[in-house]
Amino acid sequence: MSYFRAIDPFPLESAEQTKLHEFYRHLGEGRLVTTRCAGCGATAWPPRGFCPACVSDRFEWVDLAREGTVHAFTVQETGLPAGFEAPRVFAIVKVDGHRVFTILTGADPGAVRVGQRVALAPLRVADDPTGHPRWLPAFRVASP
Amino acid sequence: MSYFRAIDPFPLESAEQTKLHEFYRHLGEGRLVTTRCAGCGATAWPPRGFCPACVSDRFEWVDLAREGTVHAFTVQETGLPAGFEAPRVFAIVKVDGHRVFTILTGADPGAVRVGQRVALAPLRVADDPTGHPRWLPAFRVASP
Amino acid sequence: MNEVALVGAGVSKFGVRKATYRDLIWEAGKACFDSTPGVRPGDVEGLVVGSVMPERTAFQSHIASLAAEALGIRPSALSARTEHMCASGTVGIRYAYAFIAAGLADLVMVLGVEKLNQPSGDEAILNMGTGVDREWEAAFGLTAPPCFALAAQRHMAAYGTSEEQLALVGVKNHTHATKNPNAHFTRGATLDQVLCSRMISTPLRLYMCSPITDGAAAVLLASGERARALTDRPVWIRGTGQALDGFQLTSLHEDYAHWPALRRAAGAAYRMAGVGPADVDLAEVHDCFAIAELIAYEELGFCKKGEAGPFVAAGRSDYGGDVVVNPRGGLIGCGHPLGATGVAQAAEVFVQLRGEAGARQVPDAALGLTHNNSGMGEHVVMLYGREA
Amino acid sequence: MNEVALVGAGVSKFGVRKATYRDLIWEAGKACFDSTPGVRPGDVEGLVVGSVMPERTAFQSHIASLAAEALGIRPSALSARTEHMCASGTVGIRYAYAFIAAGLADLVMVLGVEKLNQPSGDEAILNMGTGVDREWEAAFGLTAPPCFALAAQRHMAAYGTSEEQLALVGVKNHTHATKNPNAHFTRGATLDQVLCSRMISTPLRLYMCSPITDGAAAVLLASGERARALTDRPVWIRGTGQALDGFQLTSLHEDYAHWPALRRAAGAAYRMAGVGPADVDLAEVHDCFAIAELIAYEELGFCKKGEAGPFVAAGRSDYGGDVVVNPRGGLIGCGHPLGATGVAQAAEVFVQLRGEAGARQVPDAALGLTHNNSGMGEHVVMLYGREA
Ligand SMILES: [Zn+2]
Ligand SMILES: [Zn+2]
Repeated sequence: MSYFRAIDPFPLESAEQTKLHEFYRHLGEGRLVTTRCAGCGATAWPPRGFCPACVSDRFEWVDLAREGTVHAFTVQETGLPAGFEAPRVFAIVKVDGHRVFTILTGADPGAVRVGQRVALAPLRVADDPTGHPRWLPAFRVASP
Repeated sequence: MSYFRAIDPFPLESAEQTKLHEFYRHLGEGRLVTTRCAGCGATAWPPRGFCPACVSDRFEWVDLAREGTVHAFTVQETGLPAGFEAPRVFAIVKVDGHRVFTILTGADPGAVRVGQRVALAPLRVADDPTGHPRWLPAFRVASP
Repeated sequence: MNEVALVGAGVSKFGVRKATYRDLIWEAGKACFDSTPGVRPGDVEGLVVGSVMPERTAFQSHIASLAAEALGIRPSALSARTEHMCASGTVGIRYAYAFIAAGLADLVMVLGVEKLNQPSGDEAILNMGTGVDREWEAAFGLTAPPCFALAAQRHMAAYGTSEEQLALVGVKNHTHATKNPNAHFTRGATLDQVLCSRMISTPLRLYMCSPITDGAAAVLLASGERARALTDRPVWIRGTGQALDGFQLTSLHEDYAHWPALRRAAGAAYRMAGVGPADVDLAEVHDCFAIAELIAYEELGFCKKGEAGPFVAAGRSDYGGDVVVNPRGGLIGCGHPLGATGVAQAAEVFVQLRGEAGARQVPDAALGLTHNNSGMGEHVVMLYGREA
Repeated sequence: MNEVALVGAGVSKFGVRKATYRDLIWEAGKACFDSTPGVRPGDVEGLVVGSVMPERTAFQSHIASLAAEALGIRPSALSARTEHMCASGTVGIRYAYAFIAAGLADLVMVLGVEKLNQPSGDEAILNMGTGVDREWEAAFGLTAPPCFALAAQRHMAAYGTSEEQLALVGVKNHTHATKNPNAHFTRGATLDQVLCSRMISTPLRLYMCSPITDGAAAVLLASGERARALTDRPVWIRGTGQALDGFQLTSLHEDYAHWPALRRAAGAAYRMAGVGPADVDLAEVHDCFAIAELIAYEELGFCKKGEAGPFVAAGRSDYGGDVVVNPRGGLIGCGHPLGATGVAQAAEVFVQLRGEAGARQVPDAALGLTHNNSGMGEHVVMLYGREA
């Protein structure tokens, strides 16, 4: 007896699987949203279902800008996990004052600079085991 | 990107993988062996590479009987892990004074009794990912 | 050694949850903070998380740090995840307890969390095999039910314990769970239902077994001085004991109905607290299977060896009896989200000893016990008291 | 609070091992018992095991009980597995320490073990992604190297730290490892080799990174009285501190070259021990990547912020300098079997403070420090002294 199972590196994004599913639905529509606490009004990144400041678990979704600037980055050339291609540009992007961890797609790795403008470019990854589409909040170098 | 890996429920049995590989080689040849401590002479089950009594890590392999008696058993009818078929007779078998955990193959689950005689029947399971054959120390009801 | 008390507690809904590990952490964490208005996440000096298999079910390790971030806790004294299979939560409580008792921290949260029903149902069962020895046991397809079935077989043979007596544990705990809105099962069960439920591993039937459950629970532990400042009803840790006979089935007592490690763990806890089994008002025991609750009665000293069957049949472990066992519904009724179980037991003792348990309140509960096993030869016991 | 000391220590060979988890446990356990002739397995009251991912690499949880069985230890006071990613071993030492300090046990073994190179090499790297947030980080393919690369980029930009200075950490630690027969790498490395090794994540090259290593380590902790009865050279735990800034990269200090949590953890440990950075003779710091060792010099107070590059270049962290950092070869030279690392660091401090470190002995070592991070915002520090 021997058999195989998926080792799935992506989040479970559907309403059957996570309280934050609206984030992913909006992302699939090209919008970057996050949570604003209904208790104290604090906006968080990444989205959260509990506010440490006021201990509320009620929130609403608000839009963030679809553009940001590179705060820090590195280019991984080797040693990536199986299934992820090199070179890969990992970056922290500032969006509306929040730091967003992401990858930069379509960039010349040698040309990326701190301070550079980048735009949201949602990345479709493998569907989940139930066939639900999945998206990650990737960015690309903004057109000049 | 999505891909698959084996979830392998069996031990790694080759010399590349375990200090106890001789146990499995002997088992594949129909012999049930275990370790005898070179320091104090204690015989262990299951085999061990370290003796708690005398803190030695030297040992030699000794043969155990190929027959034993049922000390305790249960029949699992549902809820087995994927890939393992029901009904499954799990048993503790007494062999040369040692208690050996095993399954009884080829038995009528309703006819198994405490005290019944059973015989070693090494079970070949899936090869390891390198193609090395693998065996488990299963038993079957002994012929009268 | 400093005094240590529970000052807050909360649990998530238990069940097959449409939720991530983080969602469950938020739910239990919020419930715990809601129970302790004097404590905000920024006040907590340490966080210990009991969890068994996020590596398998969510491809995620490092779950203590994930939980700290989720709850907005910035540990300044202590951060750890503990794992001891089904005892992981209580082993986490003991970490926080020792830190506070030694004077190394004053206010620590212990959270237990497990999301077992993921990624798929049959993988969930396969994953449970990680709790026994892969090489010598799990390779045969062994998980917990056949282990405890060996104990049940032996208890029936040696003491005449009946299938009906085993079933009465299921009936009691399913019935208790009807008064616990956070339980996995809330519809109760009759004796017929238990006896006619499908056979899992002879003689244990479905309703004599705990289900595969998702859930989380959290408690706040404080030093004596801090506890008194935060609440006028702290719940004090009075004693604790842990003991192991062995890991593999073939290393345990030859008679699988005897669990000497539980007797030793309980003895250590009773001695430390200066109490005995007759002083216990309620006990949250580890009924992963009905037979475990019966043997726990005996090894904890609630009845003599071999008399657990008649003990449950006479109602002596229910309301109005000698000791109320598993008022929240136990693992059979509430479910068993591994890492969360021990913490949820402590949370139950917390509300019971404060008189806040509502419809399932044990009258005038002053001393509560919790027990976990993580195999028939591995046990941990805690004693909590209304008085220090 | 009771005094606590190390009274024994042992490590397995580190490397890509043809061995199971159990084989590695036997090897480190035997080495530890061999160092302490007065203690046999039956004397040990508790066992804490630091381990991160046996669930993934060996489909095995419950590793503390497996280890107890393998070593013939029957815990009567304490049994637990701890996980805190790369800090798991030290978090285990702190569990045993708190138990003994609180008077709850007198003799406890802490063992760390990891078999990472299994079942396959590329799965091993994928598994390392369990250390970061699955949903917001690991889903992009993130593992540790790019995280620390962000810190290196920033340190170079802000302070003029050069690629050569980063490389010198690799040279030093690979060179130290040549005197440690248990190290993963024992052939040393020249500056050219490090600077010409392949790029992992800009600016970190292969020889500036710790490898994927299998191994185990064990130490024995005892109460003051027991320690003095067992040996005339106990190694005392003098201080400890742990602090977290956050888990996700986007929760840490905006300047990734600043690690305030390490400064807080070290400050707590120094205060508890009543010492300062100038008193430290040797430091086992968490050089998972060369930049981590440089920033550790600064946050531990060995040099001022921004001056770590010149500090290593001047040999001030080597034999003959201010403090010998990573005499056994560090994570870069010895390897980094996650759960084993913190315990192996303690084992190194043990032999150094007893003057038993042979060719790599730090002259007259009296005070030793260990440091682990499990992310740039999560740190734990221990201080050990020859005198109580
Ligand atoms: Zn709020
Ligand atoms: Zn021996």
